[in-house]
Amino acid sequence: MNMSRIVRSTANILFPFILVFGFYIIVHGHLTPGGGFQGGAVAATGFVLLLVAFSPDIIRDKFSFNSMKYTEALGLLLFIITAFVAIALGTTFFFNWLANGGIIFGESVAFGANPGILNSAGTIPLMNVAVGIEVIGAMGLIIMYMLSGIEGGNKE
Amino acid sequence: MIYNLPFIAAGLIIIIGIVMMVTKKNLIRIVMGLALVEAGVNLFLVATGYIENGIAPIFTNSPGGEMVFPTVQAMTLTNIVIGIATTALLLSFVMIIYKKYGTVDVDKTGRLKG
Amino acid sequence: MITGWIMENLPALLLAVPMLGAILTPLVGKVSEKGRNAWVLLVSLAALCVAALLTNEVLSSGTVIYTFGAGTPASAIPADSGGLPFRIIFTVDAMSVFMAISASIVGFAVTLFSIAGDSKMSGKDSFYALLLLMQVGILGMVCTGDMFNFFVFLEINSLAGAALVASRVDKGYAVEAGLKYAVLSTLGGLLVLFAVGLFYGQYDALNMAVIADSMQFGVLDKIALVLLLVALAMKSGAVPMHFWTPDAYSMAPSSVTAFLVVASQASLYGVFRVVFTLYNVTLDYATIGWIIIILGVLSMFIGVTMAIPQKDVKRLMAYHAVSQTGYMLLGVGVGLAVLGNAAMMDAFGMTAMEGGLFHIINHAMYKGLLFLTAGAIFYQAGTRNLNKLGGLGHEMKWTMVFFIIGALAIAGIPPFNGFASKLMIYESVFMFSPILSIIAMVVSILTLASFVKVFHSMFMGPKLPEYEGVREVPRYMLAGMGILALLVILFGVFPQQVVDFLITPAATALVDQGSYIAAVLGGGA
Amino acid sequence: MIMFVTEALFLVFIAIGLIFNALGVIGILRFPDVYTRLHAETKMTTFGTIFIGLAAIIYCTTAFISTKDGQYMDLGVNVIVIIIALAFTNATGSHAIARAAYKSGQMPEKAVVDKLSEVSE
Amino acid sequence: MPFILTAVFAFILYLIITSGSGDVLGLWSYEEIIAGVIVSVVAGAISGRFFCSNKNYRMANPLRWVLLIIYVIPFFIEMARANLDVAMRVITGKINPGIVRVSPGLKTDLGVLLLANSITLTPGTLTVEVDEESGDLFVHVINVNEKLAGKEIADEKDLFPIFNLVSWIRRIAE
Amino acid sequence: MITIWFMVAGVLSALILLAMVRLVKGPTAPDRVVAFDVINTLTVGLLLVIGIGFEELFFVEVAIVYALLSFVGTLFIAKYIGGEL
Amino acid sequence: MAVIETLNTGFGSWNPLIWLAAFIIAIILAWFIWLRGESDYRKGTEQTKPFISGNAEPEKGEVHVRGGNMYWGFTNALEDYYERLVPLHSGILTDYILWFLGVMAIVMILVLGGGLI
Amino acid sequence: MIDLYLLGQFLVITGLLISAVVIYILKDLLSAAIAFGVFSFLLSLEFFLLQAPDVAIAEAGIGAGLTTAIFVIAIRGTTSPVDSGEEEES
Amino acid sequence: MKSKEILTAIIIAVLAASLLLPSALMVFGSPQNDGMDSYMIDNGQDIAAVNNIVTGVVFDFRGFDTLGEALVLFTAVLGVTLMFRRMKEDEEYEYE
Repeated sequence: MNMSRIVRSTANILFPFILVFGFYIIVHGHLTPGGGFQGGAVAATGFVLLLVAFSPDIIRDKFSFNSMKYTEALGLLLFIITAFVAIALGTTFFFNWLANGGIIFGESVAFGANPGILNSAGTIPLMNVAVGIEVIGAMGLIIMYMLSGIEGGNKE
Repeated sequence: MIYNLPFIAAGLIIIIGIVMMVTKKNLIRIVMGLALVEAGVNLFLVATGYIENGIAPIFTNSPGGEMVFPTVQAMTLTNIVIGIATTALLLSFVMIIYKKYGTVDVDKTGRLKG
Repeated sequence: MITGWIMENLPALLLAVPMLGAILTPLVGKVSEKGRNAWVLLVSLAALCVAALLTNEVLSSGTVIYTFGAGTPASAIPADSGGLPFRIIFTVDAMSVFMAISASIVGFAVTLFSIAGDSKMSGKDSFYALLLLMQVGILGMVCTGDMFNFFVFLEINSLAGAALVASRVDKGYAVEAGLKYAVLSTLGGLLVLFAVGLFYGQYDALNMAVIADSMQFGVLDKIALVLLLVALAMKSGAVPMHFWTPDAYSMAPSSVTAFLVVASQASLYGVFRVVFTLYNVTLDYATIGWIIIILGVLSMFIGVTMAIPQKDVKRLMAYHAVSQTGYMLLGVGVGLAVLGNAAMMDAFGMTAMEGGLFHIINHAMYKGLLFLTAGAIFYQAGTRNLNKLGGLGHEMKWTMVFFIIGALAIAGIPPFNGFASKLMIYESVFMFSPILSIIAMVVSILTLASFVKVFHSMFMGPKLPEYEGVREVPRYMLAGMGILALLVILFGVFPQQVVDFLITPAATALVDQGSYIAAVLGGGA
Repeated sequence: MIMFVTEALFLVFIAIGLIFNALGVIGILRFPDVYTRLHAETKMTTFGTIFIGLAAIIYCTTAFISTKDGQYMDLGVNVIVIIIALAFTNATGSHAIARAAYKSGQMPEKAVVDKLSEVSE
Repeated sequence: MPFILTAVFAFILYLIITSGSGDVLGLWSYEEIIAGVIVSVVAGAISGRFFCSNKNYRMANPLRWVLLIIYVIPFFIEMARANLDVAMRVITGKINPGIVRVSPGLKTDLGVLLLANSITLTPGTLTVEVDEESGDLFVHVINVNEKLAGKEIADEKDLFPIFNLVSWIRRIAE
Repeated sequence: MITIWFMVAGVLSALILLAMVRLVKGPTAPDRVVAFDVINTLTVGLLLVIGIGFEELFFVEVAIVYALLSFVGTLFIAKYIGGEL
Repeated sequence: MAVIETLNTGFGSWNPLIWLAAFIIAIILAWFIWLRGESDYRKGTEQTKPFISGNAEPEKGEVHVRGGNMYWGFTNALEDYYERLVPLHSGILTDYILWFLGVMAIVMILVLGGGLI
Repeated sequence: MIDLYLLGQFLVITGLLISAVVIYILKDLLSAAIAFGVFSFLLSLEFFLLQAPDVAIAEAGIGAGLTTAIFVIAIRGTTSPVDSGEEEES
Repeated sequence: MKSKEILTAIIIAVLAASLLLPSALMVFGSPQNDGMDSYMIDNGQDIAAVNNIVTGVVFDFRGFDTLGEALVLFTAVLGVTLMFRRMKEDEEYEYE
């Protein structure tokens, strides 16, 4: 069921900002506290905010179960492919094949205290993004399924 | 001894969780107890890697001192996510059990026996 | 070129192939059902091939080290770290590949069986993905050389197992069994993690070889030992912590049950790995050995006596699984109890351990076969109650033959594989303590008696009117059972070859802590 | 002189923040029913925490002026974000609680007038 | 349109939280700006239809934002005044509560939201329920005097004695 | 200057303990939610204060996450109490 | 001749192939004996009916021995044992957790307290 | 300074233990879930004090937001709609 | 049921003692060994080019754990999906 009009409009306004903040945490995972899981959890909480403020049916029209499943599988696939590329390049599984390479995310970091460069850390930002996508999908799906389990039986 | 506070707290939280799992009758309480045990283990793990007057293992502009151990924090991070996955799965089991049996009392849900 | 890559990255591929398969299974399932079945079979077969290649590699050229994330797979220790590996390292020795190959074989047979056997079920996409994930968990548990990684895979294993056990949600019984399994195994997993934390706090290491190298066996190590030992023994279903076993085994779909046997054996592997590789002679081996022996004897006896009055086929078989786990614990426990004594170790200790380990693979085969036949009966007759069943032998001839093979093997009748391993256990344990050996024989006789009952009430007797329409099961199911039956006969007819090829290296690898440490840390040996 | 003023302002803000937080906590202990407790809770603790945030901003500004470190400015901006988020979410949250409490059947104690009950009946 | 508006707001928030990272305008580095554009495009694509759910683009006008920022000052004064009031009540424990009805006549969601949050954040008043159609608010007041208790629909003056916040909000959001 | 932050932190944590009395006593669930909300707000303040006290400035992000997310928990509980879930 | 290897069990040895050969010989012997049996057996005559001391033959369903009836004697003889053992499998999750923790406590005492021997 | 730090830690840990006990004591399931939320907050604070901001963010995001949500949904899913609200545990 | 409660109390007491023993024996704030972690802190910026060493550990040094953990989450989602799936009309099983 919908909550009151005030809560709904708060959720509407807050949702993009929570999303941006979650993405910020994901993208800055290698510089500041945070990373894929934390940022993904924050962004997923944004979805959960919508689910609680509106009736779950309304949200299910816009983000269907299938699209969330694809999101989750896409994240995991991205993650495991990033690891597989390292094998294809002749090194081991999970080798950080972009670090200190100079191109994308390839700048090396000086030792000691420094504020950090966003364009560093090799595959780690890619994996952060992948895990972030996965966690958003997974958490959203869990809550959506559990909410759907309240309503009726699981027979058609 | 006073410096061991986090360890003691972790141990006590684990014990409270275990007692809750053993003595409570509601299945949701049992899952809550499990979540408490897990929180205690997390606290124990993080406390293991703490160094006195250490700083967080993140390099920034501010001049650092000795840094706290990072591995154990990574482990705790992993365990937190595993914990929410477990809790979600267990609670959905409990919901299905309620839907089929009509009760979540642990004494009445034990239908497989012998 | 490609073969070179594959050969170099075998341990990673062993896990990565089923992982990729599991992730893609729901996506493929959206496209077509047939394609998904083919995909799952393909992935399972690929995993089996990788496991076979890895087995060959390890048995021919020694322990394989694989370092995740390093420049080259074998560089376990970076040059300037002072001899400490800090990445995750897979240490695949003979014991690991022994478990991996048996898990892969059963996994393939189970997948084959479930394509036809569970065709009535909805939600097959998730089902297959979870089956593959469970295989990932088992393979990861047996291959890893890192304590925390072991915990992670233990958790994958138990969560996937619990979800599969609960997959028949229509009446709620299966969910109850799944809940019990999940709660107990999660609690066990958390206690394992606590023990890992204890190791970390003392040695600042997570690698098993490093921990084993610096083990001092202080009070904290003892606590960690007890936590690991009891939690993993519970997961493997030893009496008196076996209560979840009959519930979970009887309520899961049959194909899953056959795989759950392997899952609990992976936990048994964990027990052995902890006591032998992690602690070895530093630990109070007589005490731990006797504890394991007592657990084993209790499991054997209580398991089989509880099995006799059962009315549900799968519940009966589940109690037999508990009972057979006792044999493995007994064999390896005897080996542990004389670990420090070289003369006794030579005389019978190694044989007892070989018998116990041989029983692991044998048990995986014949118990998997038996559960699959039970699943076939359930598929056709729609019930598992022994009081209602009867006269099925007239129509289901092949199933009956497979059941006979499995039943004779579990009862230890020659020439099937159960006899070979049981003979090794009887004779070596007799030299250690005659009473234990006699108990083991009595249990074997009771096992035979109980399976005679099952055979009689399922297949014998006149055709019953309510089972008029019963036919032989589809070919996929027969193929799944046939693979396991063939292996049962092969292992029974050529036991010495199997022992020489797989079991003796595994037992040696398990006992020889020094070479395990040397393989990771270099130097020595 | 400026140093002194900022320091004094800083201390005053912190004192206000702490006092209001304390009053809020005392309020939820003393008031009789949910609605009045919400009055104490939302406003006072939000007000107090906002003042603590303002003190943090003052601290950051002085530190930024003296050290020219960009991170201090980052911190100050983030504190503003926190204050806005806190005010927004706390207000909506306490509205949600009050509405839920009313729906679950808890009537305000000692109420002089209750227009809502006339409407809902 | 909803997409662009949301993306712009998302980008502004991103710039605010990453300020002080580099040299562009003395505040941001190029990488941050590129990442910010990507992030805000994604966020806008996902959340545009929620952020601008009622197809009403009044708030795209920057003048309204200036007003909103100025609005903070009278609101803060009101808040401080009422805070002292409730602080006295916490200490003395003298309360006289009741629920009254306010009919501000605001139409938009944002207007109702702003007013309700202002009422809630002002100590002594608490929005309990909102009428879905008319936007009437039911306010729990900690101190209801005789005059207020008698009225069927309360005035804004009773809730905000110093400034007329409702007209401010009307100017911002309507 | 740093010591002040830690003193403030001490006072705030004492206030949290005090607010817990309502959590224990609160006769109904809505009362406990009020305590939940108070502790929530105070914790945000505490995180802010400690973050500045440690002189590690990025710690403040934790506080932002907190302020944004604990709202969701409150909403869920409120929705449950209101019988709308 | 690697195929005909015997299994060394430490104490003795066992060769499955020799056993199998003996088994096959025994089957062949049994077949011979069966061949020498009477050849005037006909289906559908009085010969196939069981002879139960002149009593009437019961219906087929009644003859069938159900699974629950078997080993009644065994379980009845060990009734005391089963009456203690079966209630332990109470089906209650809390009891199961308690058993797990109890075994852990016992082993903890044994290991920390110096051991069995 | 170090003593003040210890004092803060002492207070937080006391709160942690109290809320853990409160979860155990409370009869009402929903109240226990609320207490679990409070426990989660304080645990996050303790991680923060132990210099683990990553873990603190994770605990804040997952523990405070999502775990509470899941528990509340499960409590709703295991009580019949008729007697929702104040339901005493048997 | 009195004896069961006493037994429970004894078990809990033993476990409590053994789980609280580490807190007495381990020293908080000064770990006994620091080989692995100090190596990570010193070389993390070289090897993985990260400033946040924890992220470096999570995604580079112990990346495989992270994959496993993502798979745990995936497993939980699949399990929940399996639980709340819509079953076929005729999907019934005998449990006897």
